[in-house]
Amino acid sequence: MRAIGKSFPGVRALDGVSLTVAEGEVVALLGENGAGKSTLMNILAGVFKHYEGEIEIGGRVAHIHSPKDARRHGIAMIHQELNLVPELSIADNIFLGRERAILDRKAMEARTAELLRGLGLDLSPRRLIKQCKIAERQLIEVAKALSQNVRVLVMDEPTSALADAEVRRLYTVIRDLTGHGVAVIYISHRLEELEEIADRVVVLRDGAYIGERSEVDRDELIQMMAGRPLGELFPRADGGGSGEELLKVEGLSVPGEPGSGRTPLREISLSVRAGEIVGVAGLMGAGRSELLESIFGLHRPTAGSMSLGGRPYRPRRPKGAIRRGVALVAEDRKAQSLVLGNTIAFNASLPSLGRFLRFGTVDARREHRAVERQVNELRVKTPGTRFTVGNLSGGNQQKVVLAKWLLTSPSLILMDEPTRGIDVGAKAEIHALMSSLAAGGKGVLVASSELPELLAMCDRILVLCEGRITAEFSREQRPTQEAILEAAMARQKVTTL
Amino acid sequence: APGPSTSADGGEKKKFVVGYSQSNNAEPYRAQLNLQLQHYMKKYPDIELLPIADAKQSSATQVSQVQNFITQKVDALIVSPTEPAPLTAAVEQACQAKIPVIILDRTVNTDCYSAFIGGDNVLIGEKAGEEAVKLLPDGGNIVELRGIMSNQPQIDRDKGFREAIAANPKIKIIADREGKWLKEQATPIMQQWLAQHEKIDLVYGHNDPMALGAYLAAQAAGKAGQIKFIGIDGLAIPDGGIRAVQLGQLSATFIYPTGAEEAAATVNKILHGEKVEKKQVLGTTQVTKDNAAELYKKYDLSGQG
Amino acid sequence: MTATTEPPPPAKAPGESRLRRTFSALGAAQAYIGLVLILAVGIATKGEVFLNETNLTNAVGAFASRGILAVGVTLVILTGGIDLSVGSLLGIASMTAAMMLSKYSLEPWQIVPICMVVGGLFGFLNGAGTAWLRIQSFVMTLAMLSVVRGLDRQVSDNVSVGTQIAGPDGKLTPQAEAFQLFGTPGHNLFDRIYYPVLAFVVVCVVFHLILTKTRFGRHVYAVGGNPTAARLSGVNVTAITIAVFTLSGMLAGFAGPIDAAYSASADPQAGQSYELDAIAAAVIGGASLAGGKGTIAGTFVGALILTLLDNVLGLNAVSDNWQLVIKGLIVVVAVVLQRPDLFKFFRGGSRS
Amino acid sequence: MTATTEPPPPAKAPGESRLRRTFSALGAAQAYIGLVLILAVGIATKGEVFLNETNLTNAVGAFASRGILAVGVTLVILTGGIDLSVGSLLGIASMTAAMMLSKYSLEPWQIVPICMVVGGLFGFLNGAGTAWLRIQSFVMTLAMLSVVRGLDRQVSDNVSVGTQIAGPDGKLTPQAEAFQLFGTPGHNLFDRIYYPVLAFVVVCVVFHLILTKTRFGRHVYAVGGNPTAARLSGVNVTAITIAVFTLSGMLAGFAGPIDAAYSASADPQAGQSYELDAIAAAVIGGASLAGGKGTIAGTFVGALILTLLDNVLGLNAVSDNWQLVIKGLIVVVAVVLQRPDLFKFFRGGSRS
Ligand SMILES: Nc1ncnc2c1ncn2[C@@H]1O[C@H](COP(=O)(O)OP(=O)(O)OP(=O)(O)O)[C@@H](O)[C@H]1O
Ligand SMILES: Nc1ncnc2c1ncn2[C@@H]1O[C@H](COP(=O)(O)OP(=O)(O)OP(=O)(O)O)[C@@H](O)[C@H]1O
Ligand SMILES: [Mg+2]
Ligand SMILES: [Mg+2]
Repeated sequence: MRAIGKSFPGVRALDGVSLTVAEGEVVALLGENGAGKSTLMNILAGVFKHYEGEIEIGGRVAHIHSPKDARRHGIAMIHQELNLVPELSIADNIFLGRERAILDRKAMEARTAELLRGLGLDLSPRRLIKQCKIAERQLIEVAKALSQNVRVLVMDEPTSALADAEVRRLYTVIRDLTGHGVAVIYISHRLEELEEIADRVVVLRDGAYIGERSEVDRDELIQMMAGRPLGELFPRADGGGSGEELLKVEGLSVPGEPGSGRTPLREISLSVRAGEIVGVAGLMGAGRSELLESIFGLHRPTAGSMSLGGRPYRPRRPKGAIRRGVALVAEDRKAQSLVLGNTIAFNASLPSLGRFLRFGTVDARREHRAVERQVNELRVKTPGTRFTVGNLSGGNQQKVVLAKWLLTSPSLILMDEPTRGIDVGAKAEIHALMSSLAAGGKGVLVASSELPELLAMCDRILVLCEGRITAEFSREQRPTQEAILEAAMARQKVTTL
Repeated sequence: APGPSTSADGGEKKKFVVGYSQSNNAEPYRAQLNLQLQHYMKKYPDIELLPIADAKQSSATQVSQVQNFITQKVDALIVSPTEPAPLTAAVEQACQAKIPVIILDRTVNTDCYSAFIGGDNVLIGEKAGEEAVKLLPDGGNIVELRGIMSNQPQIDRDKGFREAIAANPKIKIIADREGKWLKEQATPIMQQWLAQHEKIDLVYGHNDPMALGAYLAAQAAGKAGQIKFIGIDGLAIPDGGIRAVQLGQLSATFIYPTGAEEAAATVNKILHGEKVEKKQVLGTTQVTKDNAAELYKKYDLSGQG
Repeated sequence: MTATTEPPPPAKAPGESRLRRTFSALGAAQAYIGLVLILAVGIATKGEVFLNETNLTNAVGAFASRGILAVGVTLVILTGGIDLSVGSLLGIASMTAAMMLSKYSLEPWQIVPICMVVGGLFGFLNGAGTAWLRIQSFVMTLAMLSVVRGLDRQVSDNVSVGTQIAGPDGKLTPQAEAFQLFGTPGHNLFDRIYYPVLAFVVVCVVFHLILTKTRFGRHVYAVGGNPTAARLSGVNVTAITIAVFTLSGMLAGFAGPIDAAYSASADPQAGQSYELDAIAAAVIGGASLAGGKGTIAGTFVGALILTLLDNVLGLNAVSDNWQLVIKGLIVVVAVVLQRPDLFKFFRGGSRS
Repeated sequence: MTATTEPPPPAKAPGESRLRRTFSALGAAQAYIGLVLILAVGIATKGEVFLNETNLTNAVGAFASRGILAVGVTLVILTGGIDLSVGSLLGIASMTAAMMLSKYSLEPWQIVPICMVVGGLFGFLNGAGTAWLRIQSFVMTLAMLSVVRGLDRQVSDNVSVGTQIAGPDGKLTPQAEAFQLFGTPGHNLFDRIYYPVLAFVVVCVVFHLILTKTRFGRHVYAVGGNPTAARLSGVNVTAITIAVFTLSGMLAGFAGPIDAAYSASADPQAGQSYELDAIAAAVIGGASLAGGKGTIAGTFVGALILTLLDNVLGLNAVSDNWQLVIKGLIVVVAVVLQRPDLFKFFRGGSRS
């Protein structure tokens, strides 16, 4: 790709970026949120019709202006935002756009089963996408890309929803592909992943090419990305969290939902103290999201009780939870958190509108000022608070979600994968934010698939497996990743409690 | 009513402008009325009939059409109201604006108009009832296909018919339903009646299309021969009631006079300051096999511009 | 590194807001293009005859009840639903009004709340079916359209009920006299203001304020934009859904007496197919049937476009068959011209 | 640790697929509940009179043209659009058929393709407006409804055109004779098969196969389910959109001659408000107006529910007003009963 440029109304997303990838090479693309990584790759994959610059493949100029063009040139892309059709089956999705005129179901399903098996997914090809979990969907996207005859494979944060085991399997697949001469462009905010998989790292900032390195030196890369040196990644000071008990959950059981793949919770007991950060670890489908959602009043428990700040707490819906000062940064920002077609201000103030009411009407000036302050504090990269959220880069969208919940001044904040898709710099900021929240006497309950993050941030870590708490580690115990993983895979085995 | 208004430009050769608001152009009967009115108006070279305004069955639309004509200061106004009450105020507005109004076909609830011309639906219903009594000397079972229930013609055609068949207590109406004036509605209803009732002797349709829709159903069931069909409208179009009588599909139909000829004449008189009869109720003609061909020729306007 | 001459992306707040204000004013101006075109054609072809108070009042007055329905329908559309029953609800409210007047000689100011309760009740059922039974609103309100029409026809015995009730002295009763002020042509408030027009404008203003200035309004947009996110943000999606349908029903109830007065009678068929006009007004005004997008100002403009289009075509004595054709074509043209991204489209086009 | 008697959650693939199959079969059975109920009521109240070939043929035959429209509308709904113009398109096709027959004495097999081309042309315009001009399909097809109705009325001069054309010998011309086979009651193919019913069933089967077995079908679902994903997967969203509207128009064209033959005439009003019946059939059959969800089998069942409901109420001599009420209520009940998550709901309820 040579001198690629692209502008959106009000935003210069890319400016004269060039990129070269060789056969069998894995190039990682690194940059802050909104640096233009997805835009660059989208151009390569034919998402945008119009752009500046030129693309060359195998030494010849390739005119790529539609996804079809891209496919003809053997380019496949796994998009950052998952792009599957919920009402169609896995097999239908994998072959979408490449079917024979008359479907050959048998062949499609057989091939799908094979691909899924290669990725360690034990799913029926006929299963509908809407019945699959996010992580499964992400792997299905991978399978979809693999099912084509690719020369260049672009992966835009393919692991953001994946746990360790699946990530490993993905690496195996990637190595297999490069072994066959496929070029891979890999976007991720997890630096440790790049160390492992990338031959070369290219850094973008503010839509411009900054430089590249073949040896991964974290600090240097971060410096290149952010344009400034960044301190400790996980800036949580030891200790903290000896305040009063904020949230107490006792014997909580929540039924699953047949067909939707929701994990049932069984007899969960836990507590979060003021000023404490508690982590929830577990494998995919362990019930972490389910747990946070239940505390937020999203599911109806069949047994158990909760108390908040010493008083009984039985939220029947999120509204009740919010009123009691609970916030949930949900797992899927697109589906669960944002009205994508509306503005940043609209989204950020939605749960806290009550604060801005004057004579029954919303005081728009006060609202915008508050939102602006919060958005600036979180360094959301945007032309203004009236910008449409859907047009922000993924990481900035996540920050808007955080801003939205911080505006409610919660006493207990539940975070489900809060740093998914967030660049290193912003991640550090979010971590700092969590620390300061805790320092301010709030309780934080965070579920994450990134164990290092949990280990660095949390005062205590709970491990979930199949809807049960199978272990609890305090910071003093200095748990290792291995210990947590073991508990996470404990199944029905006995563990400490 | 005011005399010819030569005031505006003062010229002798003034052309009078006449507006006509029709309740629904797309009913065959009304299409025929429009055609006839345009035809007869041509006989008066000093009168220009504006394009006919179609209210498409909506009173609100029609009220605003009348108001439009008032705004345009037409010299005379003809209105075929969709419903009596809604148009009343609009007609009064016209009246206050000193525009002579001719009410055609359906009434309004005010006296502030220059002339009413229309058929008498009760009378037509009665005639249809008398014909039914004649066709069923030994009594029998009648089914009745009604127009839209709230339409005045429906109410009148039903009333007159029931009064007339009371003459023979052995004649019973065993079923009646709303066919909404539409052929397509009538056919399945008749099919259901044929399935339910052993013996149907006569079908009374409030208009010809419904009677013919029922005929199609009966013919399909092989019962067309045993059942008599009476309709109303008697339009002289290939697809109309007169032809159907000629073909023996209907036993009889009754011409619902359009009043177009009378309306044209009345407008002309009013505009030239002549006196007109305020209420002109038109009679009906029964169409039978004997007079069908003749009537068709008389009313057929096809081939005339 | 490439040097760019682009303006710095993270714009400062004040500059940004000025930019935005211009932008939105531009977008707003654009939303009136269709309307302006029709006005221009009206003035060009008919001049004074078109552009005078009486004509415009008549034109808007004839559409006012449908305009009020359109406001209610806009609320529902904003939440991502649709309300097909408003025509029937207007019908039964109009019948209620006429009966209250003729049977019980109620005063007009008593009739309006009763009609609104009747409409609101059926609207509530629409909302309950949609929110609680989770029936698609299209089906729920289509069924309601049928049910309410049946009830309307049944209570009226299929006979239209007049509102110009004469007392024993042969003159209109005081109530009937007063009732005419609701919109019988030629009857104005203070001999000046035609109530249907006033009512329509007031309804638009009130709901414009509700949607833009209140928490309820925000929640309506949130529910339509992303119901899951709305729920997780503490919005009571069920309550909002039920509320918008109830409001839509109440507005239909409010429009009922206007319709009855306008026709000086309540026809059992009154309001039939008004829902299409109401929805058309909302959608021409920019509301998206997918929910979350639309404004009352837009709906107001959409309603004016429809009514003035009728008026201009009627004044120009266009034959009715051609009116149907032209109306369809103009609606398409108006919608295309008013697309907020039209200019963007051109700009984008010229850039690439 | 708690010992539980729960079944092991992570079901193995074969077991899971068996479970799923049972589930889907159950869901399928459930989709017929409304229909079965109506059949049961029909048999209980009218026995033989209801349940005999003639009555059922008559009932389905009367609805067949709307049923065919419903199939086209289903295609459009699946892509997330809506087609309000099908009633008008049927009208103009029916008029075209009658005119081809009466003016040019064309053979029936020549008439059908001509009507389909006419319908398909207008349908194409619907698609072009939706896909290229990006007008919301609701507006685009509402405008088309108006335009085509105007044209229909204009070409017919507002007069209905009969199809039982007599030759000089006073008997029907051979073409008119043959034309009756399209659905004039009492005229059957091979003295046995009523063409409208056959046509409806064949259309359903063909489009069921197209939707389930072909690439085009998958793409239709994809466009409705997630247009972005579809586009990124290389689906030509524009082409699919235009195609479904064109097909919907062609099906309306195909239904035109049936409608004309059924009434033995083409009425300029023919097909008015058929679009609501067609959409209702699709939605009762489980199609989601949000797109991506629905089946032809569902639409078929929806159409049968509507037609048999009419039939049962008619045979039981329910008054017209109450028919409207009952029809609305039953549609709601049928939709609720057929909701695939109804049982889940109960099971969920009994569990908790
Ligand atoms: N459709 C769009 N309209 C307007 N601006 C857009 C659009 N898509 C992207 N942008 C802008 O382009 C810039 C680059 O976005 P891009 O998605 O490429 O970032 P990214 O590097 O992938 O970030 P992340 O790591 O958060 O995914 C951002 O400022 C974003 O707001
Ligand atoms: N009703 C539902 N329908 C579909 N998916 C759901 C539903 N409820 C929850 N989910 C999703 O199912 C997935 C499984 O949730 P669960 O809480 O069991 O897993 P988890 O431990 O959070 O795993 P993950 O790592 O995938 O987040 C989550 O992505 C959750 O958002
Ligand atoms: Mg990105
Ligand atoms: Mg989760």
